[in-house]
Amino acid sequence: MKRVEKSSKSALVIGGGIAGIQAALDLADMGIHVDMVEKKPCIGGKMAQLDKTFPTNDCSICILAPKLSECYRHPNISLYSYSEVQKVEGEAGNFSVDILKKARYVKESECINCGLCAEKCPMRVEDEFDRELRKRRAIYMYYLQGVPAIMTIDKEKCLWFTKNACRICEKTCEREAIDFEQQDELIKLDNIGSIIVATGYSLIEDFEIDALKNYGYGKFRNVVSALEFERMECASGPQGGHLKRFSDGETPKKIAFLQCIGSRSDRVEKYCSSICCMYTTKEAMIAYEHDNSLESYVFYIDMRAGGKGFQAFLNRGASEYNIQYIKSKIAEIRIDSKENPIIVYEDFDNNMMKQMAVDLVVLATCIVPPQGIEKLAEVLGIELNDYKFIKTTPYIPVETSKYGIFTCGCVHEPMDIPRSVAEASGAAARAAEVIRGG
Amino acid sequence: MSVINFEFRNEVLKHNASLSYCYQCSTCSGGCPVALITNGAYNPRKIIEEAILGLHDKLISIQDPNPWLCSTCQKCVELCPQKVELTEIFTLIKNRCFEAKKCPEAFYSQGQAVLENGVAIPYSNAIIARRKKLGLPEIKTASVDELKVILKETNFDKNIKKG
Amino acid sequence: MVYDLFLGCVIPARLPYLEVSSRKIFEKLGIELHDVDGFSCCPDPTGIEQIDHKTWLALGARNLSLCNKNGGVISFCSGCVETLKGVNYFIRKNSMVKKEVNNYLQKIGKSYEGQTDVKHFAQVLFENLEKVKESVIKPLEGFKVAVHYGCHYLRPSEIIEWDDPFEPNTIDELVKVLGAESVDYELKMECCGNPVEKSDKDLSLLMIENKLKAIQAAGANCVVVVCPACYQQYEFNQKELSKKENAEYNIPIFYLSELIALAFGFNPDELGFNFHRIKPSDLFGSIGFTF
Amino acid sequence: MSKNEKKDEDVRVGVFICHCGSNIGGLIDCKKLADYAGTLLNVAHSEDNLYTCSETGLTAIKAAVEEHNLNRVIVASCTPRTHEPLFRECISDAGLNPYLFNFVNIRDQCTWVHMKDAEGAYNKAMDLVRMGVAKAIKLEPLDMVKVDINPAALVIGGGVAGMSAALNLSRQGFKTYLVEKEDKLGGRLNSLYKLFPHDINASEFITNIISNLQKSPNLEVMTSSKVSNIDGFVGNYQVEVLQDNNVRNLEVGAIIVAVGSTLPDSTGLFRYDGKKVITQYEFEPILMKRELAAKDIVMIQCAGSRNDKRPYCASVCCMTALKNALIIKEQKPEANVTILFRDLYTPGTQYEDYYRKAREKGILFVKYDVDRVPNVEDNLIRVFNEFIGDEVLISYDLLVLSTPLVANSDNKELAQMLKVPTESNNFFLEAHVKLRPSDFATDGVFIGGSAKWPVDIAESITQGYSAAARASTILSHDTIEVEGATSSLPVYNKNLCSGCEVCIKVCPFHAIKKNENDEIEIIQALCKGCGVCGATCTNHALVIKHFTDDQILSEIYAYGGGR
Repeated sequence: MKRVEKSSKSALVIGGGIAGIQAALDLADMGIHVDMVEKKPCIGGKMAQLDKTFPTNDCSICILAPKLSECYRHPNISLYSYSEVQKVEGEAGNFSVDILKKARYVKESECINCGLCAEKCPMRVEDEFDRELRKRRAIYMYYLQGVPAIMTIDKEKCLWFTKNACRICEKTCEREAIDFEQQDELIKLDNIGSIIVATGYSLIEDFEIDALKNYGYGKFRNVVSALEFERMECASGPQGGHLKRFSDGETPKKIAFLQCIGSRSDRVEKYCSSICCMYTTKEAMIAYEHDNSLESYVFYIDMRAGGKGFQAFLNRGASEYNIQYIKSKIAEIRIDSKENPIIVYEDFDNNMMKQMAVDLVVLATCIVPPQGIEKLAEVLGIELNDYKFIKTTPYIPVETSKYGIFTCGCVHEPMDIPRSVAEASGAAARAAEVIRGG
Repeated sequence: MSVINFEFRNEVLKHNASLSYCYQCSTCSGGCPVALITNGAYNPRKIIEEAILGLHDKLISIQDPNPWLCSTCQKCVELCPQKVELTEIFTLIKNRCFEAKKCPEAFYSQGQAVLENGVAIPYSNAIIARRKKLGLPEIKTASVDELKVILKETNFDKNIKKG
Repeated sequence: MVYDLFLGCVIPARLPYLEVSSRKIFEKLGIELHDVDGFSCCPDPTGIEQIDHKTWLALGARNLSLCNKNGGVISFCSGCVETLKGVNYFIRKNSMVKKEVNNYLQKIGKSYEGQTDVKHFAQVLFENLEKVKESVIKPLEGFKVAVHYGCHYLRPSEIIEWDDPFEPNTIDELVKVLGAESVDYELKMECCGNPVEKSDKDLSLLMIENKLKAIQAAGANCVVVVCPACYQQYEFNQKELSKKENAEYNIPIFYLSELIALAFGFNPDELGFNFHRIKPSDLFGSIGFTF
Repeated sequence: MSKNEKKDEDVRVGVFICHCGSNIGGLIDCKKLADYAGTLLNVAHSEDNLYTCSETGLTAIKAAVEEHNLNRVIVASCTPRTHEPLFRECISDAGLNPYLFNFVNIRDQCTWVHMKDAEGAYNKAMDLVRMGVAKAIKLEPLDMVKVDINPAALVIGGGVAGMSAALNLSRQGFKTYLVEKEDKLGGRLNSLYKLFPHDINASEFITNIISNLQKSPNLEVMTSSKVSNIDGFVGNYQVEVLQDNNVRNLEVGAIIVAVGSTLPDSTGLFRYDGKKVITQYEFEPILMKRELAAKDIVMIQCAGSRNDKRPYCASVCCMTALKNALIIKEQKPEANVTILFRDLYTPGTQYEDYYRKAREKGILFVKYDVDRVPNVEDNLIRVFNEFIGDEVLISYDLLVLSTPLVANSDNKELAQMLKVPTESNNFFLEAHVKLRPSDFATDGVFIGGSAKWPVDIAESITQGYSAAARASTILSHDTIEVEGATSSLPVYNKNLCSGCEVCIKVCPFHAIKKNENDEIEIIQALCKGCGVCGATCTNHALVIKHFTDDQILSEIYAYGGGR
């Protein structure tokens, strides 16, 4: 029988979220070398920001962390974090790629992430990973369990780079890992057989806050987005896992979850974000576990629970977690003198109008294509669809418009983690096919 | 109990296609000031659903919900995530009610005033005097005969005459 | 810039004193308004349009066909503005509508192609905000104004194409340059309820009462409006409500033009404040606004 | 510790207590627990970490092994299910045999289950750690079992998922067998007219894939064939296939299950009669042959699903209904089409667009409630419409039921052959719903398509590829290593074996047999180390490596002797 020759060609995986990680691991386990590029200082993507995951309610970082380490330590994977793809040339079977590895100003070989430098850093900077719900320092670990576990200096905010002062981190670091002289590095990769694009998604609030103004997002302190709420619930989040509202630090007893905020709308995005019905139920469940006296109200248009065990999950939410599902889209939000959001909605049981004051409103905001997708598409020479997601071949969602370049996960359509993971493996299979000359 | 009437449904759709996009999310009713005050007795969403189902009797004869309670504040139009042109559809329905001679008295009186004077509020002598006193110019309004030509063409002159 | 002036029905034939202040401030700002003969009712978007869309389009188009000034046409009434803008909207959007309308106009030897631009007088004032500011000689100190935009000044935004349909600021800005304070209040963006009066008087009263309550709660000492329908709703119903609900509603209602005229230094007597049902004189006294 | 135990100088245990964020640290004092561990016999080092599994935590372990030259490592944290492999790998990186690691579960089996009793949880955690240390002292190095891999694959099911998997594997260069029980490939697609959302012909679509399959040199398609028996283990499966009464024996390294799903019996459902009241799948050929006579067509969604009997959404029915409704409008613009639905399932970009298109084309959508299902009469359907709070009547001359996809009745049979589980609706159950969607817990067996859960064409294809990728991670290697903690019959115990064969009977993995010398032999690659044989062996002849009597007893003593 014919054995598979070990291939000298590598695969390039762009994006280090769960989809990119799965694709990289599968290829690596097939004995194919993988170059993995992640824009952020650490891999992990959106999944690392989640508290738990539906429908199993596994702790998200707990089930992700082993994969992060595996990715980092796998002999067949070269990880380029804090890096971006700049140029792609060639065809399927033989691409050559330029990667810009941004300077961290920290020696990867020396830093052991002891955190002393960050403790001493005088700068306070909005923490992107925590959705700006807390401050980090100008030298920082992207997130607690981040991989690689290496500090990064935020050039835009660091006193040395902005005001030619400080360098306290340098003085505190016993291992002399700080290197202000470090330069961005251009890395050229050749003999890339196939490319997988898995750069994930952004959220509508990252771009057009205006789309959310009827809900007072950004104006009312007790109106938060779903991803912010994940961080609020998370043990390693800004509230240390103790759910409090920002106006007065009180524990919310009554939360309204508003669905389709920006999604399924002719005014913002026409499409359905696919995952909100489920993660909202999960968030409400977790909040209930924080405090069993919690009442949750989910305002929806259609409950969409087609995935495995999803319907049962919703049923559990209703029967065991005090979640009320109300078919009604909320038009606008006012607040009362105590900053409690006030919601007016129609009760379909009797077509009467109800008015309800809640402690907190969580907006299931719309998934949108990731920042920089247009530039990346241009670099790769692949097409985008009307919504600026990656355009895929009909019925073969892992195929882009260019042979040899595959995709998986939310970068081509909003989807949940299981589907992203399956697609990642699917994309890996196709990439292997190309690399092995099939 | 009412029977779905595709004929009337299609008639409304023909007049305003935006109706078809409604998926009954109730953003309109949730934002409607009259719905709130009447606790749902007036309900823009319900009127739209009845139009979708082509329920001619409910809309024109029974008028439940009463379309004349719409304050034309246009909030629903601004808020609708599917850009359904609700008030235009309501206008069509109310126009039908008018042709069926089923609309509130006040509309007849205003209509008759326009038919007879060209303006909704005729200039009383007192007002004319007051305008002089305030140093305001004299107003020359439209020739009623000229307007009547148009109002005849649109059948307004007939429809405005009750029963 | 010269504008044709569309007066409509309510102001000239029922509230002429509002016309006075309006004409005076435009004169003061050096913006010429041209009176046109032969206008009919706009017609009322909350009346005629609701019972006969065709007629509404035809008469509206006829009115617009009479305009020819380079600035287009302006009106002191939000209802008229919505009708005239609305007629333009339908005629410009849909050639079938344009054809149908012109078939009617043809019968009276007229035609209209949708060429006339329409503006609300408050829009023109905002566009001349600096001029307004310069002309203020008597800042309105002590005026705590509850601004009521009214629906048709803003919505449908696709037709009106002016200011934000839910978070407007033009009139607040105008009020501020007059030296008055604009007081925010709950229900600020809600409807005054006037159009509902035709079919349900009590409902209409309830709507204005809620507004008045909110305005009182916010500590405003007067209301400013830019539409005669809103004006009547506020001005004519307070006494009745006070009787009915044995509450005390006695808050003076100003037309935007009246506030501006005061700030421009015109005397209350020449502005016809005596015709107001709720006399502003008490307010002037209480905040020491003298002439 | 009980006093009579004496310290073994060469055993140096390191204990790492994980906070797991607040999962553990939120309830008990991990610092204190670490200090306690430090007091235990043979413990040379102990510390607590916020997340021991994070890169930072792992670095800490390696550093400690070096600094305190540890030769046993204990992590007390979440669960071995997800994390044991990680820590084993970590200590082998540090130069220790991976089996010198011992996992103490103080989250799933302690802080989570005793959420309401912090003190009790802490005491239990102390016991667990003490027991863990006692066992660790007795741990012995073990070797992983090396298994040769046969680089060939079997794909069971010739539907779109199976075809995609087979096509990909063969193109990767692996000998691939595609077994289909029907006489032709295509599966469910053979019963469809057009495919949503691009409205292309199903038949053309299949023909296309099949022609690609024929081009592939490494692929052997076996139609009218049924898998009748499966033996062996990862890398070395022996499969018996019945091809019209001839037995074929295949040898493969990996197996992909892509048997798809089936249609439910619709008798008694909304007056179903197969004529005036039919299912979407019976409707397809009518549309294909352009034989639509009806003018008033009504469709009912969730017909036989999302109820107590089948508490799930079959996910493809809404789109199927939309597609067929649009075809009706195309073939018969004057037709009145009404879709009675509960929640319309059109997730993502293209499907929501499709729903919008359907509304645009004048298809009428009427919502109904599960508590008030439509009442079907001769020519009339009564349905309560909560949107107007009143009953509406719809006349119909054709009623089409959107019935769900259901699990194949013979799934259980196949599941037993493969030693894989099924879930409550009888679909196959993957290893982990979230992160291992294409794997089974059994090594070398994978899953894709509607056999796992109802999915549309695009997702079936993706899952087919996905399963292929997972299979390829095994097939791409000459050998792989599998679990070394297995059952064994050590030479020194041979004489204890009475040859009663109870172990052979009880082994759920068929890992024990008697060899030609009539001696008990354990196939290491098959053995999962579950311990059933050891527990039943009356003479204690069988030893379960990593769970020896000595190790277990020392834990028990440590528990009893602790206070």
